[in-house]
Amino acid sequence: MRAAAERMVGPGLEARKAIARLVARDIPEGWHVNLGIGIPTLISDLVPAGREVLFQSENGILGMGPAPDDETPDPWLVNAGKQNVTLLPGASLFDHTLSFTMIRGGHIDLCVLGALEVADNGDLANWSTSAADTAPAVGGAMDLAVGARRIWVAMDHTTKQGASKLVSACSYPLTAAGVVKRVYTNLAVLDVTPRGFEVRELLDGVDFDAVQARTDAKLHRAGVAA
Amino acid sequence: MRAAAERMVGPGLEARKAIARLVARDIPEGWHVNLGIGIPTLISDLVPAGREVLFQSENGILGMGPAPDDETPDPWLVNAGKQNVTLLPGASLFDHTLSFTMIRGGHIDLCVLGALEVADNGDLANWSTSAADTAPAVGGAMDLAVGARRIWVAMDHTTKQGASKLVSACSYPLTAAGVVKRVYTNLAVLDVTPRGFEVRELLDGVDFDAVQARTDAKLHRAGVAA
Amino acid sequence: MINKQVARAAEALADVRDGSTILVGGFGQIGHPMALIDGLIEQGARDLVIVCNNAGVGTSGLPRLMKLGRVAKIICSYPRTAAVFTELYAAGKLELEITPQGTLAERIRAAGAGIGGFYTRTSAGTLLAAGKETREIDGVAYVFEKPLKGDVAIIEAWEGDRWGNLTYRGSGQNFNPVMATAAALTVAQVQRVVELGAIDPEDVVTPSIFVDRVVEIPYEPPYPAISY
Amino acid sequence: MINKQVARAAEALADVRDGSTILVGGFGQIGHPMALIDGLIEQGARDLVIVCNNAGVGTSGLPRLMKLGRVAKIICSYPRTAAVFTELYAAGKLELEITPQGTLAERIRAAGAGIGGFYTRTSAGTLLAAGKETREIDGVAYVFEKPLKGDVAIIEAWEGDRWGNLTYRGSGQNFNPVMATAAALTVAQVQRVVELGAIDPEDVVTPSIFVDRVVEIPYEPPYPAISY
Repeated sequence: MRAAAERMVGPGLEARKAIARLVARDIPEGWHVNLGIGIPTLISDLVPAGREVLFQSENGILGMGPAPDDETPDPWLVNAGKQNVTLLPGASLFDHTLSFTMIRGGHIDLCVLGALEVADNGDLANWSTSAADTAPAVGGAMDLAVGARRIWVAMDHTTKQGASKLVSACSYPLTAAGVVKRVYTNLAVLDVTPRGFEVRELLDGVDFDAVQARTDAKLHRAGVAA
Repeated sequence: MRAAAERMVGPGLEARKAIARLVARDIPEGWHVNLGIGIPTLISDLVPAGREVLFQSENGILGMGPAPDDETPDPWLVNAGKQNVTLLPGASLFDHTLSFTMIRGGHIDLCVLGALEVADNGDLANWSTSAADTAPAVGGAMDLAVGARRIWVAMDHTTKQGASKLVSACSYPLTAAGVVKRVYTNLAVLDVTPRGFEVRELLDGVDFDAVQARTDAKLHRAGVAA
Repeated sequence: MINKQVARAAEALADVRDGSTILVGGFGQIGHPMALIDGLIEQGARDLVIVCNNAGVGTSGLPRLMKLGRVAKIICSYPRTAAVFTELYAAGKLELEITPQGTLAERIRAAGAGIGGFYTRTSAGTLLAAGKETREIDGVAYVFEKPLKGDVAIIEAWEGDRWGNLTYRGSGQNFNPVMATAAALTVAQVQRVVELGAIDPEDVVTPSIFVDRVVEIPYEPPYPAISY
Repeated sequence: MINKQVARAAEALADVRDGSTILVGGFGQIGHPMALIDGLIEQGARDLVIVCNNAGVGTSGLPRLMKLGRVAKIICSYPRTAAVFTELYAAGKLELEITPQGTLAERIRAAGAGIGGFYTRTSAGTLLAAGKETREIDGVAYVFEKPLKGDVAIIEAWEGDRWGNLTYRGSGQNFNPVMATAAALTVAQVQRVVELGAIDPEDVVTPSIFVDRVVEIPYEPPYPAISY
């Protein structure tokens, strides 16, 4: 039960990898996927071997491979987090206008983002903690949030202070309204449905009531009418 | 005086080349130039040797060279008139969106077009002979007319029936309003100025009154107040 | 394993429905997907809306599709290239929407890039702006243009791989890369299919994400260049 | 003979005026024209409006330009990369315009491509749409965005020739090709100048028409990649 206990207090790297692994498990072959920073970054290395998934980076790469494991990475090749990356055979390189044609034009099958808050109507807040942010920074989050065909969020279920990040209404400024389709946390996998959050899957050692107890929004059991 | 007489009745190939040669003479080194069909097509081969001018074709070529003179032209390389062309060292190939970024974005220094009519306020009519055209076709004329930094027209001074193509108001549907800066004909070179057509240059054996007699619009002498 | 290669043109177009809007690449004969048009003819869909810079040349390809009565409407900049177009249009049997060439490319780009519409100076104050919203921006008249999206794009490229990466040759890009971005289904006719990784990532012009099916159609240097 | 090569960065930027809007290429350190920023520092222009995805890293380049009090405003998507930016912004000494990354690229493209403005769904219903015109198109909310034009663009490329044709390496394209199209004066810093014709016409990414000056700045594999 140590793993389950750890999930209750907030995940370390292994628990974060466990979240990422669940997302990776659910990505079908052939999807084009953009990964945000944080837990989503871990996903690309966890896709089951032999399954072809194309990772896109908004700075102009399609078909990223694993991080370079030698001493001489190509310094001209970085991902959106400015980390050195490699290319798979079949990769392509392009500029920002074509990259955001992919993103805003609905060509990316899936974008997995971190979040500050997700509301049960799919609202996403992940770019600013205050309307009077001392130095706001949005990057490509708003373009991805409205442009990708599906937005999944991968995040800790609660803040370090224990507050629920799955809420009935976002308190932070929105990134986009009504866009999140699914949330992966250290406790559960939840779909955003017309009636709100529906628990799709519970992690080992976690039960529905334990998740509800740590969640601000009302949860629904999948397949059970409200 | 045979040449002058020929100019009065409408130019053959040699007279058309003479018009094109005058335009070519006036294009400075380093300009990026798009040429319409008709007389303008003749210009590229008449640029004085050693002067670097970059000819653009809206189907995705910058830096076109002369027509291929051997028996095996590259069949995948054609200009906007669908004629086989060659590339100069330094040429580039691209798609229609980048080509019209050049054109509409004000990057083309000069576009030389043929015309049905040019009005003395710079209005250009060169795409349709009637509002009820049986099968209208516009191509890239409207994009070029508003996008190039300068529009010059190279055309016969009159129709085959002897009607003036330099008019006080266009009777044909406009391609664009107020865009023509200069007109080269078989009789004269005329600037479009705030007061109307100003004769910049008379061709050999042609005098001002002879040009005015064949012109619907009122002409002005350069440097002489109206 | 992802493999977008399909053996035959008609097979690659099997699910095209009546009434579809088809983006057709090419400028004149160059980069024009003749084999895929033949596939469309074989496949049988009717009431098509064809988006192509020209209306084809001679009697095969688009002119044949039109002659067979399969085209309800054509959206292009310069249709005056095929006699059959002129006949059908004059007889009122073919609807025509004339769009300036740059506006045609930009409307297709907008559809592919998630742009809801844009303002261009092109056609302002002309017959082609009739009925369109206009706006003065910094003292200049602009026309509002809407995205033009395809149900299907058929394009021609030079090399392709099993993921759908594409390169082009000579002036063969023209409308092909932008059309690839703007349809629910994009099918590419290529001269040859190469191994994944054989195309340098920096040489890819159309990244694989935009391409759904690839058909290998090798052919000799194509058509004699025709001047019109 | 056309020759756009200039010997020194500061010389290539000699005519930059106070108050200019400067488009600065790069995404993080990659494709970021450090030598041209140094040239701008040397050259002396003040009250600059800097358009760049990030605000630079560390203390050289853009952070140094900011520290010297030469930047009046920065337009970017993610400025939180340089401590000096955060300090100056908090002290009210630097104006900031935050733009979503895709909208930033598209606004620059619009300026380069003669588009008067466009509608995007990005930022609809958020703080970043405050004060902007919105429009519902097919039932979806869009935000109107205007072109963003530079007086000067400074970009980094891989190879260049005397006409100004450019290639890029790795993820070094990013904002550089689009910025090249959108300024009255475009200056490119390249690793090496090659003979005219040495770049295959199909490999040119930025055609020469968009480039006014080329400065050769060879350097070793650049900066250690920094993750933030």
